Amino acid sequence: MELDSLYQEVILDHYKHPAHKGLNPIFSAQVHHVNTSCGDEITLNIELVGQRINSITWDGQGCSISQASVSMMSDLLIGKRLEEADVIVKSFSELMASKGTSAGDPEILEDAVAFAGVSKFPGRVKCALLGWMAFKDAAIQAQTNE
Amino acid sequence: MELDSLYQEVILDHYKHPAHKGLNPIFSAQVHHVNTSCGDEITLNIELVGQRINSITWDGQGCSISQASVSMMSDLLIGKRLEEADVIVKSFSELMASKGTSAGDPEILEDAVAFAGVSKFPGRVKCALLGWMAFKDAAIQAQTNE
Amino acid sequence: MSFSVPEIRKDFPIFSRSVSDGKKLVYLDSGATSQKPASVIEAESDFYRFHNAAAHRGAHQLAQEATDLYENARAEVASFIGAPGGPDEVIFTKNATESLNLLAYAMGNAQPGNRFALSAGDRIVVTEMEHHANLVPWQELTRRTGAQLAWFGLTDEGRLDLSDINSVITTNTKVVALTHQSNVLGTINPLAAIVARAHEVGAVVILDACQSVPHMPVAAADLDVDFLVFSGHKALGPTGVGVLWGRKELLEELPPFLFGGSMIKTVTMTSATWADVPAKFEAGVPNMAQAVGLAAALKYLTNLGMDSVHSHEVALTGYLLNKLNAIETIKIVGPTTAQSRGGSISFIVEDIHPHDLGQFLDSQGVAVRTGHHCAWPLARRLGIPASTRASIYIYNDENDCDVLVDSIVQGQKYFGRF
Amino acid sequence: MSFSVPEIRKDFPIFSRSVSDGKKLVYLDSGATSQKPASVIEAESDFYRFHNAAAHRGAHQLAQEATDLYENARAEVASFIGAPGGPDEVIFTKNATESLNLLAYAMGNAQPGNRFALSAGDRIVVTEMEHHANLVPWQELTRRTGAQLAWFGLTDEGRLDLSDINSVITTNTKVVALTHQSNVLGTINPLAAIVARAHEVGAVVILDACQSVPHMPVAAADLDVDFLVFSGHKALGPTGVGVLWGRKELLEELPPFLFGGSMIKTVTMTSATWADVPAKFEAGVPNMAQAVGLAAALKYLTNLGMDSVHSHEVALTGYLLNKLNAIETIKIVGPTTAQSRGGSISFIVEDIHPHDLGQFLDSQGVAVRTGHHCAWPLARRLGIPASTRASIYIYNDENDCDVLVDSIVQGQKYFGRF
Ligand SMILES: Cc1ncc(COP(=O)(O)O)c(C=O)c1O
Ligand SMILES: Cc1ncc(COP(=O)(O)O)c(C=O)c1O
Repeated sequence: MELDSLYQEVILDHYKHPAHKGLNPIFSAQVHHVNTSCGDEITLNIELVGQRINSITWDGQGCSISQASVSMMSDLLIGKRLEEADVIVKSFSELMASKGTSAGDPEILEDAVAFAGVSKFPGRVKCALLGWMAFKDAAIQAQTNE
Repeated sequence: MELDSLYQEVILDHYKHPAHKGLNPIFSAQVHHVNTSCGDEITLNIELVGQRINSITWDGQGCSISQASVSMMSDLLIGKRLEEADVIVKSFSELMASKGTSAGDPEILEDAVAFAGVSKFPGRVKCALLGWMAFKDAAIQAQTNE
Repeated sequence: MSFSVPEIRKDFPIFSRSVSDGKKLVYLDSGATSQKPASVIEAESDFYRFHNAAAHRGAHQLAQEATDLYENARAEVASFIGAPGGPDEVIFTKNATESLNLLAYAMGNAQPGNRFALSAGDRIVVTEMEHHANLVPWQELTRRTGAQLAWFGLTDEGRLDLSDINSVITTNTKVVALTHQSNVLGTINPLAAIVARAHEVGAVVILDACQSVPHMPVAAADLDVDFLVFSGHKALGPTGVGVLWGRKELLEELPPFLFGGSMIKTVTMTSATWADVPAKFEAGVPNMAQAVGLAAALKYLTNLGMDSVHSHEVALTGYLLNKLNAIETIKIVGPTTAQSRGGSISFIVEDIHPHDLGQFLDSQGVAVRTGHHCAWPLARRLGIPASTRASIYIYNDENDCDVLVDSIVQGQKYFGRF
Repeated sequence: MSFSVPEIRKDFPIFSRSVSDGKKLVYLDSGATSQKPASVIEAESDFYRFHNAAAHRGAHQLAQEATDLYENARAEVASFIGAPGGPDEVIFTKNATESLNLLAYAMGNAQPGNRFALSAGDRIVVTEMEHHANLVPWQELTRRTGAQLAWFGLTDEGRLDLSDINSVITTNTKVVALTHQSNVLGTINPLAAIVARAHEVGAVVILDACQSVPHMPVAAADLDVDFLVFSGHKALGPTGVGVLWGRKELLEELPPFLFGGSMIKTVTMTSATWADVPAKFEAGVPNMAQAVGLAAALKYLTNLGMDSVHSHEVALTGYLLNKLNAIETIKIVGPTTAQSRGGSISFIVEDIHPHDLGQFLDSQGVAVRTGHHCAWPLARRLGIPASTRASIYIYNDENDCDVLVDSIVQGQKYFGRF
């Protein structure tokens, strides 16, 4: 079923058992993002140590795609340097824009290539990107706050 | 030709030789009416002596229908009592609303039955009524001014 | 004319297509927008094909035909909603949102002395179940005028809480704007007490009839409201056309909103005066073909009979509510019986986010809406960030409801895999 | 593709009908509204028949199809007018009148600190040849804000008098709003000096392109204007759709106009925040089918080639001007040669009121417009209460011009009977 390419096991798994959910009171920047069309919301804290991402924590409510996406993203980005994170975010955004034509680069995106199927469902791309856009915003703010 | 029912000789005649055109400085009320769709304008003075219409004079610019109509109307109403004028105005308005189904009552409207054809041209009904509506308005104002 | 869904469906070209790889289309999103019968589509096309010209502007036959069609459409709307003052009380807008903004902006244009002029100390009353279109324009009007916004809260079953009606509609209230039927809860609001209190304090009542005019007999005069708005596209009509109805004497006092051609009486470089109602509120070349299409839609509904339309929907709503109520893991948002409620049925399915459920239903050919349904404050009040909404109309039947419920059950299995 | 009027006419269903008891339709009123090719009518119908749903709202396939069609239409408009910032710079409205009112009201909503905030001492500049739609909204904005309205006057041939440009566009000017091509005179206004001066003083330039976008290549970026508006119905498109184009960064700073669904980011009972451009300016369920129809219209024009469209019109304008100039009793209002002018040709015929002439022409199957053409101050400036306007488009040819001129001559005989 076409739907299975959207709802991969690893995605539903992250949805049921989200990683890094629950806000860490220590952060360099906090942002709140909303998916205006469905009302999904996320609050995301990022803590930088120099140029390195020491922690990402988040809270929010939303569909499996948005929740699993921010969960996997946190796994992926924590411990990375900002410039490395940039490359990963860019790669993920490109995958989302690919309209089902790309399988994603597992070297860069690791487990997050599971979202490749989302790009075939234009209505869900925003869900998958919600956490990532929040991260991008938070990273900029954290650097400005420095 | 259908058009001939609109442009009756008597109408074009009044258009070329309008009666009571040129404003009399003595008046009981003066009104200014505009046909917003085409920009035709009329200024109309009415002088009452008691309940009798002593004079109607007017000035303005407009198409043959609007000009001839106010010309004939003045001929028709001058010298009448207001209540007689009311009957005539009502009869003319009904004729204009008749969509070509009425020939008009020559007892009441005299020459103005020539406008019967106008009622087949909905776009021109406003032209024919311009002067009459101005008169109606002026009559009310003149009575209020008393 | 008897009410037969299979016959009705034949009139709607969209039901001859399938969705999601060959599945039958189960369209349960008429609360967002309705489907269109062929007669509406053709009325719009025929306007372009045979009569297209600028209404009220040209000096020629086509322009006259276009004018007649457009004005006949106005008359059709007036009779459909029982406008006591006839066609002149009907104004064509682009959608209900514009109709409501028209009212808010026009009131904002009122000068002191005009009954619509608002200032600090005045109050505008709405409800907590309003669609954003009947909330945000009023928020903005209070921002511009200093007036205050107040609202009726809700009971937990999603009915208006009218217990403190006199302290909500205070003597300084100028406007009471509320929805006739909630687009989320399906609740049909009782109007009599609100209208009586509003008129007692001299306020005008504005009815958002987007979800009622298409679904039940609505007579403006009987409801005793002052203004009423709805959208054509939710009533079988084309997109790009909405309606504002208002009492003639109020429309005459209300200042204009959009400025331009056809709404003026005279214009100089520095000043302008306004045409009579309804032209005063219709600036520019109008949405003629859409008004004509809307008239065809209302004719279609009139032929079915609005009483029959309503009975059909009440019956089907009851049927669907029963089926949903029977499943423990489904919680209905809003009244759980068909009593004083229409066919907008929102619900939550345990452990499945509405967006995921909507996606699954789509894979089964079932079209629903998910999210806050443009009534975010209502969602907050009910403590539900989002819900799934099935909304029914004349072309839906019990089979559609069955497919919906079966698909929900399948969805529970699908997402319960782990 | 070669430009062939007979071939083009085959694409327009309306030309298969006759008017005035069997006469060939000579449609010379495209300045008021254009006729529609079958491809446009079908694009709109097909939307309803096969893809109808609420764009950006539903969680299902039809909603996704509707969204794609609507957003593709936006992209088509962006490419047609050469929007430097792409589709996000294109906003769909109901007509050009709404686009202009949107700008005026949105500026009125600007708070101090916002570049669009106006106050006493600020100036808005228009011209004496504006359509009411690009004049009255600005009159009203000055009334609301205390800003001052100023304008460029005209030469006797109906060209802008730019001799005192620096004293008209003063350093406190915030807005310069003018027409690209006069809908009465046909004059195409030179923009470079005006745009340069406006930008020098920090004003934005708003171009009313209603009469240029349908008729000649217009590239927003090249003209260096800041906002541009036009109506779909004058460009072969459906009624009920207009366009506002604006530079992205300006649209981002401009406050919203209509409030409601789809234009918000968050809403509580007392406050709201706004979605990003372009959604910020599109409240409510949009005129989807009309936007899709407009895209089909612009595709039709693109296939013809806007250069060819323009050449055709320049040639035909020259032809008709020559014929009219040759008749002593006819006086052309506006430029008498095809130099820097489009195909809106207004004129006066000695001793025949335009309304009577229009009526006579109608009896011959010739459709023209008469009156002040929604530019009353212009009529006053020229000392002509009304004129007759023939306006040409892609489906007109020399034969149409011949029939017009012959019919005028016949009309002179008809009314000269006595
Ligand atoms: C130059 C010009 N501006 C504005 C308009 C207004 O366009 P619309 O009536 O489609 O809003 C028109 C046409 O009527 C026009 O010719
Ligand atoms: C209750 C209610 N009010 C207002 C609206 C706004 O209607 P539109 O988007 O057609 O302007 C809607 C529908 O979206 C609605 O359901």
